[in-house]
Amino acid sequence: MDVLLDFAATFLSQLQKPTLAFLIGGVIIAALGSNLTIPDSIYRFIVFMLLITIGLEAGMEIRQADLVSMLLPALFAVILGIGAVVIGAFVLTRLPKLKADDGYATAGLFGAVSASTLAAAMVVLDEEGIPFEAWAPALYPFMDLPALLAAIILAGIARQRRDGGDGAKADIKAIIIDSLRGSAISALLLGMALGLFTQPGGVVESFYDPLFRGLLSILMLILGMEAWARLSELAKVAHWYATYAVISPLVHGLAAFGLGYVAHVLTGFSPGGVVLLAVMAGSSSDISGPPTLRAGIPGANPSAYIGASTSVGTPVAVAIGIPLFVALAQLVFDL
Amino acid sequence: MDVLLDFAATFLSQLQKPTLAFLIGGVIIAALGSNLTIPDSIYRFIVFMLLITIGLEAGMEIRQADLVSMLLPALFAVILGIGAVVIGAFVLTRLPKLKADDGYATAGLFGAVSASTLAAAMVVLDEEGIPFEAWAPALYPFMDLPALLAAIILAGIARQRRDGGDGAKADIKAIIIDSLRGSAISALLLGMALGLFTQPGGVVESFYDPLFRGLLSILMLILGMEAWARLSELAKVAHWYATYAVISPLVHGLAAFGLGYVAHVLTGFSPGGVVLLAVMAGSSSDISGPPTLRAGIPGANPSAYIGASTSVGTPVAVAIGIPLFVALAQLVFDL
Amino acid sequence: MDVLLDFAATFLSQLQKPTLAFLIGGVIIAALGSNLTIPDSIYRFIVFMLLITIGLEAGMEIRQADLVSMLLPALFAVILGIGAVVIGAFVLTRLPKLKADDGYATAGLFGAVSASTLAAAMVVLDEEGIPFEAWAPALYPFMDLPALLAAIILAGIARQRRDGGDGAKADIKAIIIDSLRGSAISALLLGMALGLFTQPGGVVESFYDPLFRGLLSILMLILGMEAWARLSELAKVAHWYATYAVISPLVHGLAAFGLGYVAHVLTGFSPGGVVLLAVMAGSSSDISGPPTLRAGIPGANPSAYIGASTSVGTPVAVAIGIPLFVALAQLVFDL
Amino acid sequence: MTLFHKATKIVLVVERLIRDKVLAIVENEGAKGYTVTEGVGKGAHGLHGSDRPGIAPGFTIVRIEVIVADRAAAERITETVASRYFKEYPGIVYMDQVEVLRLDKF
Amino acid sequence: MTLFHKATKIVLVVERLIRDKVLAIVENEGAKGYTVTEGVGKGAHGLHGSDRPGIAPGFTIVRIEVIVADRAAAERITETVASRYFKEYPGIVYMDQVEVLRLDKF
Amino acid sequence: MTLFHKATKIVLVVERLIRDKVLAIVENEGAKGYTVTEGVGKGAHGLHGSDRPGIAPGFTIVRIEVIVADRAAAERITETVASRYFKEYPGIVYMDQVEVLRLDKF
Ligand SMILES: Nc1ncnc2c1ncn2[C@@H]1O[C@H](COP(=O)(O)O)[C@@H](O)[C@H]1O
Ligand SMILES: Nc1ncnc2c1ncn2[C@@H]1O[C@H](COP(=O)(O)O)[C@@H](O)[C@H]1O
Ligand SMILES: Nc1ncnc2c1ncn2[C@@H]1O[C@H](COP(=O)(O)O)[C@@H](O)[C@H]1O
Ligand code: NA
Ligand code: NA
Ligand code: NA
Repeated sequence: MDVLLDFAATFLSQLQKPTLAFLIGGVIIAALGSNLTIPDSIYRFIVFMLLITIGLEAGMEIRQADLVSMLLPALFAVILGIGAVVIGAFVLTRLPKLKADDGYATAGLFGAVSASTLAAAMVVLDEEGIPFEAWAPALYPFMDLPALLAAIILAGIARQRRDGGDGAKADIKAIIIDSLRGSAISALLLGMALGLFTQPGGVVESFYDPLFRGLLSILMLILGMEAWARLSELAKVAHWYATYAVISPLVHGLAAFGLGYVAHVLTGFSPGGVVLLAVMAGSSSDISGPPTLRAGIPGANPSAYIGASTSVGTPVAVAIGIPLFVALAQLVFDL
Repeated sequence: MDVLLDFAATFLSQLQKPTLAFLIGGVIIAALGSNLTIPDSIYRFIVFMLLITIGLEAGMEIRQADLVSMLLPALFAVILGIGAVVIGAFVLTRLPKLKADDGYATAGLFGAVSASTLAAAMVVLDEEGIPFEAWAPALYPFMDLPALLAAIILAGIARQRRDGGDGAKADIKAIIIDSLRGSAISALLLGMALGLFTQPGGVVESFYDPLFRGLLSILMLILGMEAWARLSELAKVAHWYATYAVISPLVHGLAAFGLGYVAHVLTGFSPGGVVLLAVMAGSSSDISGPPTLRAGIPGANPSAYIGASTSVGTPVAVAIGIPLFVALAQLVFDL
Repeated sequence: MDVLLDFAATFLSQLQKPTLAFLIGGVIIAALGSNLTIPDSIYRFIVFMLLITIGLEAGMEIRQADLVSMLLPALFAVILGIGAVVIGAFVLTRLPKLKADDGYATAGLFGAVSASTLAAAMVVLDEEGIPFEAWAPALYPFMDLPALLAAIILAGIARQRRDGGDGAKADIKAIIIDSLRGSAISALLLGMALGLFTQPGGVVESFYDPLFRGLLSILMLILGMEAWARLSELAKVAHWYATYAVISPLVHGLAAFGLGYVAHVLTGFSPGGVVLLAVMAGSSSDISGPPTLRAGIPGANPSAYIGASTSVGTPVAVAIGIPLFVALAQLVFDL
Repeated sequence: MTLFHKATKIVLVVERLIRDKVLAIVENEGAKGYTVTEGVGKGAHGLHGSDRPGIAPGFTIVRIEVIVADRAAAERITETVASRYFKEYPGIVYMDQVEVLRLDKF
Repeated sequence: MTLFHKATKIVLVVERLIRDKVLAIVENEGAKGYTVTEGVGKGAHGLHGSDRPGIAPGFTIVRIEVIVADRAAAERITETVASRYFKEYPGIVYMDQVEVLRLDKF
Repeated sequence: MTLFHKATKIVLVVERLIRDKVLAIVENEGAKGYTVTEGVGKGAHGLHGSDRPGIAPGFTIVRIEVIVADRAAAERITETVASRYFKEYPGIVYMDQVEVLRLDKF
């Protein structure tokens, strides 16, 4: 009960905060048929700026951090990523009139991580004054990659079962390398490396940090417009995807919150870190995932999985997931 | 006489100010044949940033403002928008060797509002320390829309008269909706809604506000280059357009200044607000107008109306109109 | 010996600084095959921002500066630009299996100036607390233009010798005008004019200056990625270019340092100014040069000269040249 | 050579502003697909689009390429678009014979 | 008219994602060059690309135009690409006869 | 079918750098219009343009499509461009027969 009340309170206050407000604003103007568009090059640049900034700060912090404390959360991130995909695939491939390949791809996207949802959560935690290890966002690839991989491998095995032939086995290494080379992950890793091995403090303080919130607000606006724009595509595919896209973010998030709590007890993983782990698990990949899956599961129909993730998954994760996990943290860790 | 002296003084000081300086700089380098171009996506992003910022601030202010005081200025804005078009159309369609459709479209653009000219005026007022209601810029759509509509409807009626057939009547609603959906207006309205219903104060202060002047200076540079680039096109069309494009901004602006003064006396509309009303009336639409008119008056030749507005109207409005109305305000309200 | 030690120290500390770190980071992720790309429009906008900022500050300073003190450095800049090309052309056109046109074009690029290398040096000098005349960067065109011209004219004469026909003579004026119209030079000159004749101080402080370092860091990243991406092209052309591209930046830079020292003694040219002169001479044009040369020496293969400059010249100039000349200055002027 | 089948290619060059309306006609008249590239152009209505910013994007030119197996459908598309738009709006259309694989796709 | 020579033009419309693989086939099968323009399209696999940001760029459409002097090479390219990619990936291909100058370039 | 008229289509692929000069020839030799799309390409002069930033935009490729009613004009355009530019600059040109509506527009 309390949780619900707290959640209601946090949720309402979140609605007022730029992050969520811009997302909803985007949905609304798109729904009203506005012709407003943010140029694609600006969108790609904003994503780059957010990810390299996250990386830079994580990298600068990791220097001081004792790596041991990172191990358990990292391990949990891997488990959550793979677990979400295995379960998701199991469910989706058994539902009536769903194409197997579409099921695997969708499970993959929802197991993977959305950089923008993660960035949104970071800003919310700042606003709520809930501290987190600056390296926590760097758990991103530990959850994202295994999830995408798991989906591609499962789909490959299934395809082999169906029409025999030489399987995806051979390319696993290629897939790993490919996804590490994706623009999102490499911006994050580049930032981490720069933060870890060089002295970017000055430019981070004077340039990257101050722009973070503002750029995020624009990104949220874009995601909101995209969410609406793709609903129509989603409508064309089986409704099971919509259902899955509403439920799984919360299920994944709560599971992650639980494991995060364990890490909190065992290795003092911070409350904010627990929230971020939950948000990552609850988010569904919108940038790095789709191209990787397109290449890895060519048989799957992008409209299905991208639609489910962009139109339902991300809005649910940002609008319901983040406030929920924050409220939960405030309750559990009585902050 | 005094006005002229004041104007001369203000004008010279304005020439030094970035806003006007970048505009003129743009005209000059374009005239010298420079290959410098600002990418189109950057241009569109800058326009978005300026409009959403104007909207955000208007929205945040409207919360406190008593709406009654907005009614009269809003009404005057509508009157000015329609009035300018009716008179402009009357004149232009009666001039020798002008195509009727071109006349209606040109009158429409000059009745409508230029967001960039408006933004420039806001910065000048700040620099001059002349206060204005933050909701004043939100009068934009009240003048812009009716003006574009009036032009399209008049052209429709005229077309009907000429070649009979089913008129534009049917589509009026469609036209209104279309122009509300235009990227410029919807950025402004989105900002207003966000400012009104949410708490964007933080991100506005840390991101949108600080970038406003700088982005405006780049936009002025672009407008200057555009102004020169389109002169050639304008040269190809009847010279009456150039004449109209020089005179009407000042006439419209002075008329608006008069009505603004009335609002000042009756409902305490601020001096700065009066100037902004005059600037809006004196400006000619460069972003939202053209596409709306292209769709609404397909018979009209874009080179004619866009050329007149971009090459002559906007430079006159920014370089002569703004300093003139500011000087006038300083005189009338002895600031 | 000392120089080497100082250099080693400065170099290592530079490696840590964002400027160089981002350049190397770019090379590395490109080498690792990352798909990260910064949109072209963003790249072009960043270059514009850096150049207009350099121009604005130079312009604002020139107002106070006594022009006489600029004459000697400007003269030296011209001499260095032309000298580098004449010598480079002499060498490259005599080396085995090099196409004459390619030789002239390459010599031209390496005689010309890289705006990004210049910007990088300015930031380093700031960080090292080594002052320089704000007009010093404005020496750029005095070195860049004559270098490009010299290359085109020499190539033209050579072509005439070979296959007779009407020479390049006629177009010299056209070439000068063309290169002055190039986007890079005109952004710089526009900024200078605005700084000189108007009062942009406010917007420079609030917008252009604060963004300078951050945008430069992104530009360095791009240049690093480009450097690697073009190595493959370079590999296809004669190895002499690579050799020349490694040696000439240092030779040019040291020669410039010497002349700069003379100017220091004779007219009190600042140590920082001497370093900037050396950096300009040591840099090779990456933005303005290629199009000018493409038009002026159509026979030359862009892969050859662009590859040599982008893949080897710029990295050498930034990573070795800048630290070397800074260390040298610290030694010579014992700072 | 039995592999290849004759089909008709239609190219429509129109203002982006009316792109979607033209594409609707293309689909209604039975085309199974289309490919659209953006560009700039010049014709009786003067210059369309440019590298300079600030021109309403709606005025740039789109080149719509449609391949249909059925010549009659091609003529229907061509004539419908021409009659409905080419009086008032800029644009051109031309047709050409091409050879395709997998006739069922067109 | 002796100036002009018959040659075969191939147009391949595929997802950008597989552009480089398709271009590799084009070059291996003996084409001396190609021209690629980007666009958006629609077909059996639905809409490809859009003006909205956020779609993985890999999903937009590329139009690859290849001219070869040798008809056999044209058919090899067409059939190789079709057989290797058009089962799983979206795309179309068509051929046309054109006239070129400087036959040696193709 | 009386509706459709034979016309000649010319396609010129050149570096953007010389676009305007080529378009001037196109207009001088009597074409009433043209359509230009941008792209990247490969040929005897290597790769042209790319997705990476930093390449001088002048080096990317433009595809110029011109339709003329008069075959002779087509050949004039083709030969003038080829003779004036294709010795030193990259580029190709080809011609094709097409059918147009409204012959007066070409
Ligand atoms: N003769 C032509 N050849 C190729 N494209 C043309 C031609 N005429 C017109 N176009 C294209 O069609 C658009 C509209 O043509 P118009 O209606 O003649 O202004 C132009 O902007 C060009 O893109
Ligand atoms: N009939 C057609 N005419 C022109 N382009 C087509 C046609 N069918 C498909 N395409 C293009 O080929 C792409 C893939 O086609 P599909 O595999 O049918 O989805 C589409 O996105 C279009 O760009
Ligand atoms: N065989 C070809 N097919 C299609 N386009 C070509 C061909 N050869 C050359 N091109 C185009 O023409 C440009 C210049 O060709 P080149 O002069 O051979 O380098 C290339 O970048 C391509 O865009
Ligand atoms: Na997830
Ligand atoms: Na107006
Ligand atoms: Na140099």
